[in-house]
Amino acid sequence: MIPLTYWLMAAMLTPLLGALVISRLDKFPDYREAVTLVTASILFGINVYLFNHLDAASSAQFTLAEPIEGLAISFVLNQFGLMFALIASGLWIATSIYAIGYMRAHHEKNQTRFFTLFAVAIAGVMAVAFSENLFTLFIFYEFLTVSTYPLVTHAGTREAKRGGRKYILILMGTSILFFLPAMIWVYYLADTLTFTSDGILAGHADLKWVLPLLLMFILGISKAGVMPFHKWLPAAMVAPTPVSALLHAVAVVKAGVFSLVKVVVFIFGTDFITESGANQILLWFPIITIVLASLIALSKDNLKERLAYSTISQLSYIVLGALLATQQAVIGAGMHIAMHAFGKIALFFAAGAILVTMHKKLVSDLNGMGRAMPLTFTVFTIGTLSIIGIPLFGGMWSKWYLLSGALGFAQNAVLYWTVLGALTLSTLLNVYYLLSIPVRAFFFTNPNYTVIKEAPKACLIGMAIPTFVTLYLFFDPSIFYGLSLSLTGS
Amino acid sequence: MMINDLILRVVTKWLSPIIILFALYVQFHGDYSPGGGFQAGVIFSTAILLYALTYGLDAALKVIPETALRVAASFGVLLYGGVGVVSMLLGGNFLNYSVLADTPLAGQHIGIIVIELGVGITVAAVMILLFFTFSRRVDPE
Amino acid sequence: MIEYILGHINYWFIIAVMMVGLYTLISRTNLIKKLAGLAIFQTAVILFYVSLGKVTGGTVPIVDEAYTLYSNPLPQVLMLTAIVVGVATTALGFALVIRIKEAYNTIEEDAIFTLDQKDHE
Amino acid sequence: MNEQLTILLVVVPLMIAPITALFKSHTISWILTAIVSLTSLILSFIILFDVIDGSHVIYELGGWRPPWGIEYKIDSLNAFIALIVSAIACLSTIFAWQSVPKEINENNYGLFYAALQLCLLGLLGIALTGDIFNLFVFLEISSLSSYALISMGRSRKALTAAFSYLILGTIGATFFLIGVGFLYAASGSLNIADIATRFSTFADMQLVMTGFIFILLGLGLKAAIFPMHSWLPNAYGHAPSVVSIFLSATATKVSIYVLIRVLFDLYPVAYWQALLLPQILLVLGCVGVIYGSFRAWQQVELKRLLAFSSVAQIGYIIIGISLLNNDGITASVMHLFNHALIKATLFMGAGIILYRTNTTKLSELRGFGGSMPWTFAAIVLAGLSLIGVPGTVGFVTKWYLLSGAIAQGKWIVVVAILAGSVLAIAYVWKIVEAMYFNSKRKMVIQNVKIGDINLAKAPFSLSLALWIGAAGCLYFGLYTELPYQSAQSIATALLSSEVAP
Repeated sequence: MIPLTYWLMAAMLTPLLGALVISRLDKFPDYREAVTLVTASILFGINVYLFNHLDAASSAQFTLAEPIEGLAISFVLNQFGLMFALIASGLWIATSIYAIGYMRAHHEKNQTRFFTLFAVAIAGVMAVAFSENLFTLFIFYEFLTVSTYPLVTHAGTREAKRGGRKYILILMGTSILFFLPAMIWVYYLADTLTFTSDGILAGHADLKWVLPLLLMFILGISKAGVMPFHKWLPAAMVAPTPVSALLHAVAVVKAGVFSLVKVVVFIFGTDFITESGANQILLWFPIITIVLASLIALSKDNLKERLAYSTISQLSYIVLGALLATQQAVIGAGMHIAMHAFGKIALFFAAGAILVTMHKKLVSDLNGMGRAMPLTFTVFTIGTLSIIGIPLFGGMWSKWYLLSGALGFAQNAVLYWTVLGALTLSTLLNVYYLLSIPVRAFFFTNPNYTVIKEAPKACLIGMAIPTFVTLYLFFDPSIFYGLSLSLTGS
Repeated sequence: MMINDLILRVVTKWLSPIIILFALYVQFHGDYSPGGGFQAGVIFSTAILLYALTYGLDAALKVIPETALRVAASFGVLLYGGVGVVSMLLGGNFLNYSVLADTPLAGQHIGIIVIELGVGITVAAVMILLFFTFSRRVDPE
Repeated sequence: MIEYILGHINYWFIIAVMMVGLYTLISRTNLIKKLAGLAIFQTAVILFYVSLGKVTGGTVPIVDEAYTLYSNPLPQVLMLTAIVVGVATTALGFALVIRIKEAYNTIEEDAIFTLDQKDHE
Repeated sequence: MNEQLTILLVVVPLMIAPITALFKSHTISWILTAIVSLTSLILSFIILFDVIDGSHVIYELGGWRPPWGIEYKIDSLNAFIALIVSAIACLSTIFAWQSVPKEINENNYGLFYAALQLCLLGLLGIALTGDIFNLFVFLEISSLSSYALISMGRSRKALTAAFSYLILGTIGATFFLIGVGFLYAASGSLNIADIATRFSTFADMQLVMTGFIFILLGLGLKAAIFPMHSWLPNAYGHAPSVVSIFLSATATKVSIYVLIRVLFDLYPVAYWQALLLPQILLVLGCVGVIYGSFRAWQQVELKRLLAFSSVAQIGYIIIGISLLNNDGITASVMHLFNHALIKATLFMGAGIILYRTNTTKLSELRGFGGSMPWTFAAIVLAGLSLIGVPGTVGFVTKWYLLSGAIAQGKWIVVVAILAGSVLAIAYVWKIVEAMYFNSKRKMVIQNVKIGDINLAKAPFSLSLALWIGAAGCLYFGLYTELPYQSAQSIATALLSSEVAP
């Protein structure tokens, strides 16, 4: 019986080891991709093992280093983190399969570098997920930014570099300007940074400091894509589609909202925030982001950009849920991390499949394409429906909890109606800007697309996985519900 | 830059050995009376400088080749450090001359004379080297 | 007052020498003259130390039965080292000036400055 | 036995440097230098572990008892500084193997390495000696050899830079000497410990204060404390790569060490507190941080940019000293180490760029980062340390500095540190932007002989040294025991001397 701590270590070391092996296999693409798949599967297996042994969670903890007394880089097995780890590692498998098809069909260069860094980035995600304190989280938050940067600029073109510049400048700049000082401030107030279920600030900080502090966190954790620091995400769409799919629908952006939720729940504590009333002002950030991003998405003709803005809008649902600070809303926020991940990755996969088979990037070029690529567009439709929150798909549950959380929000009547209005409006806009795509593809006719010409097989397999999971989650969301429950302290 | 002045040439020939002798006097009486390696070295070097000024650089280089000067400059430092190291090897602290001979007094004598000799050699060599280097580098205008 | 000035006459001289050195160092643009100023400045310090060691009525610090009062020899010994440092500094300075002359063909500071500006463009 | 080891730190370079000067062959001179720096590193490690618990090693030179003889009194601060100096010397030596043949005239190899060893000798001597005049001599040994080393740079500007450094450095040293003279006139002693113990007997004399001011001015010049830093950017900007690496990481640090000694061990803290010196230093430090960072941001040439950033980093160290509490001094002492590591790494990066492209102008390096990804990555890593990103060494010092400032309620310092960090982001980003994001243009390559393959690849020894440095930035950012414990023990010792009568 291996102690759980070692499993926890393995969760972070496996992708790193995998990266090491992958980087040596430049000459053998088949083995390289096999190793990627095996690593992804092992990692997923480890996370499943951890999930099954969650009861003994308190004992699984280890410290990597302690540069300053009281500030350690340490990791702990926790439910919310495990949820994130499960999603990321599970989808890594799907993405790897998909990437094999995509990268080969697209004749990308430097594929070894791609697969290596991908594994490294996943290691960063694991570290973020299992962070024991805010300090550790911050370090690996930055690590994730840096390690995904070469993936964003993978193409190496001028355009890719320009996108990459924005990516790194916004992500690192805000985190150093706002996140870091806010963290130091918290440490100064509370003398600790360890994530604690009721928050660590209550009783240590004056209520008036909550607003500026929390504002700094919202601005500093720009990976969550809250406006005004959201521009990096559309900029990052220059990356190859598998990167956009896993990193910018799942790993990186979710690391952002994950961090924000952790800060809100485990550093501030929901009660403390409600007490301070700071959220009544800060809620405007996600509200505006939700509506504005939806509107911008509407205006984008480039498919990936439209998806990016849709992501920004959806991420703010999670931020909204956290800031509402009611039990149901926080659970909804946690679940939305999972639900949105599966839905959005399916959409990205489909977009990539269209790009790689038909070489089309614009929404307006998709008319009638459903005839040629029925499977791809089925996947797209299911992803869309899940994101909109229609029953029969997993996405419904997180919206359900978010809405009921919003209904339970009793602090401020104006805000109450605004939140409800924003949620409704954005759902309607969702329907419009996302659902219009499969509608165009299936119901418009275009003489170019009569013969079936599907994406590479590997891509299809990769796409199928999140689609089925989305369907499954409608009938059994208990896994993610259970893991999100930890956010409420029970 | 030969200077064909008879008086200068003759005086230089006479004066140089006397200067050198004086330098040696200052050098080896340094332990009892005013004097020592620094002064002696500079005085010694003036003899060569004087020679070079009257007879020219090439002639002076024949008397003391530059390589010899470089070796001498290094040797002086080594001699100095060597005494220190020897005193360490004999069980004293660095530069503790007392352990160099049977009685501390004799040891101090030996130590100071050898040290000053090292200093003198280095100073003389470096002074001459400086002069040679500069005068070779700059053409007389 | 007069007594005070006369009683410290050596220090007044030293200060004068020091200021001459510093002024030359700062006001001249010719590098050789700058070095000369530097050397004068250092010399002032050496004089300062040596006059520190003077004990009124004391004699040369060589042990002899005829005398009991000696000047303090330590500052002089220290200055021996300081002189060596000074000579080394001056020599190094001259070596640099020679190489500057070779590289810029001038040893006037402002001329060098203009040449450097030209390089920049 | 350990007592004898301490003197070996000085004796080994003293004996080997003159031998090195005689050789013309690069290989032999390099091996000799490597022996010297490695020996010093090992020795300083042994000594540091001996004294880290707060004990002393005392060595009387020539067997003369202090205060008549020269005494080496090693506590953890001495040993720590010696360790920094010799560690950086080792790194520079590794770097020198392939860099020196390219940058230095082949007739001067022996002399170059001899000067490097002498510089090391001087710096180690300063770090060890307990006699203030002896300290002056070592200061001048290291300074003189560094003037010579800097003048060996490739462009003719190196000569003028070395000259103005020589002038200012000598003025600084002479001021220091005058100050020591005044102090000697008052106390009749040159032994630091001896002066300190008898300080109260002559504390009222005007001489003591005059001497103090002269010493401070002299050290300020040598340590390039704002506003006496004007020699530094040119000197480090134009020196040969190895020299920039070695000096930027050690020379100013050692001068600051002397400053710490003077402030805490020679003069009682209460004495200069009454002179409002902490406040003055604090202001100078803060202004230095902001000014240095701002000027760094304005630079268009990599090495000068780094040199100006050194001015800013010295400001941080001064701030830490002026805070006069445990955290502040810990931060300062740690930053001596951390900044040495960071700056050495960055200058090594610049050295590699220079090696391959013959230029360090940012405008001429456009897009070059892509051609040397690993070198570039190491530069970025060290740049992040400069900013103070958690996980790197820079963060650790800034952390202690901040907590020291907050403990004293000096919010203006907090603001200055944060502003300095923001500016650091700006100038590090400027490097990244220029080297990586600006589109590649045709490289202007100067002075490259036909068939020169330097551009193709960074040589192994250079990359090795660079990555040792970069890994150090990361390692000591995570595992801080060695610098932290040393700094802690030093801070305790320094502050306890304040309490003692």
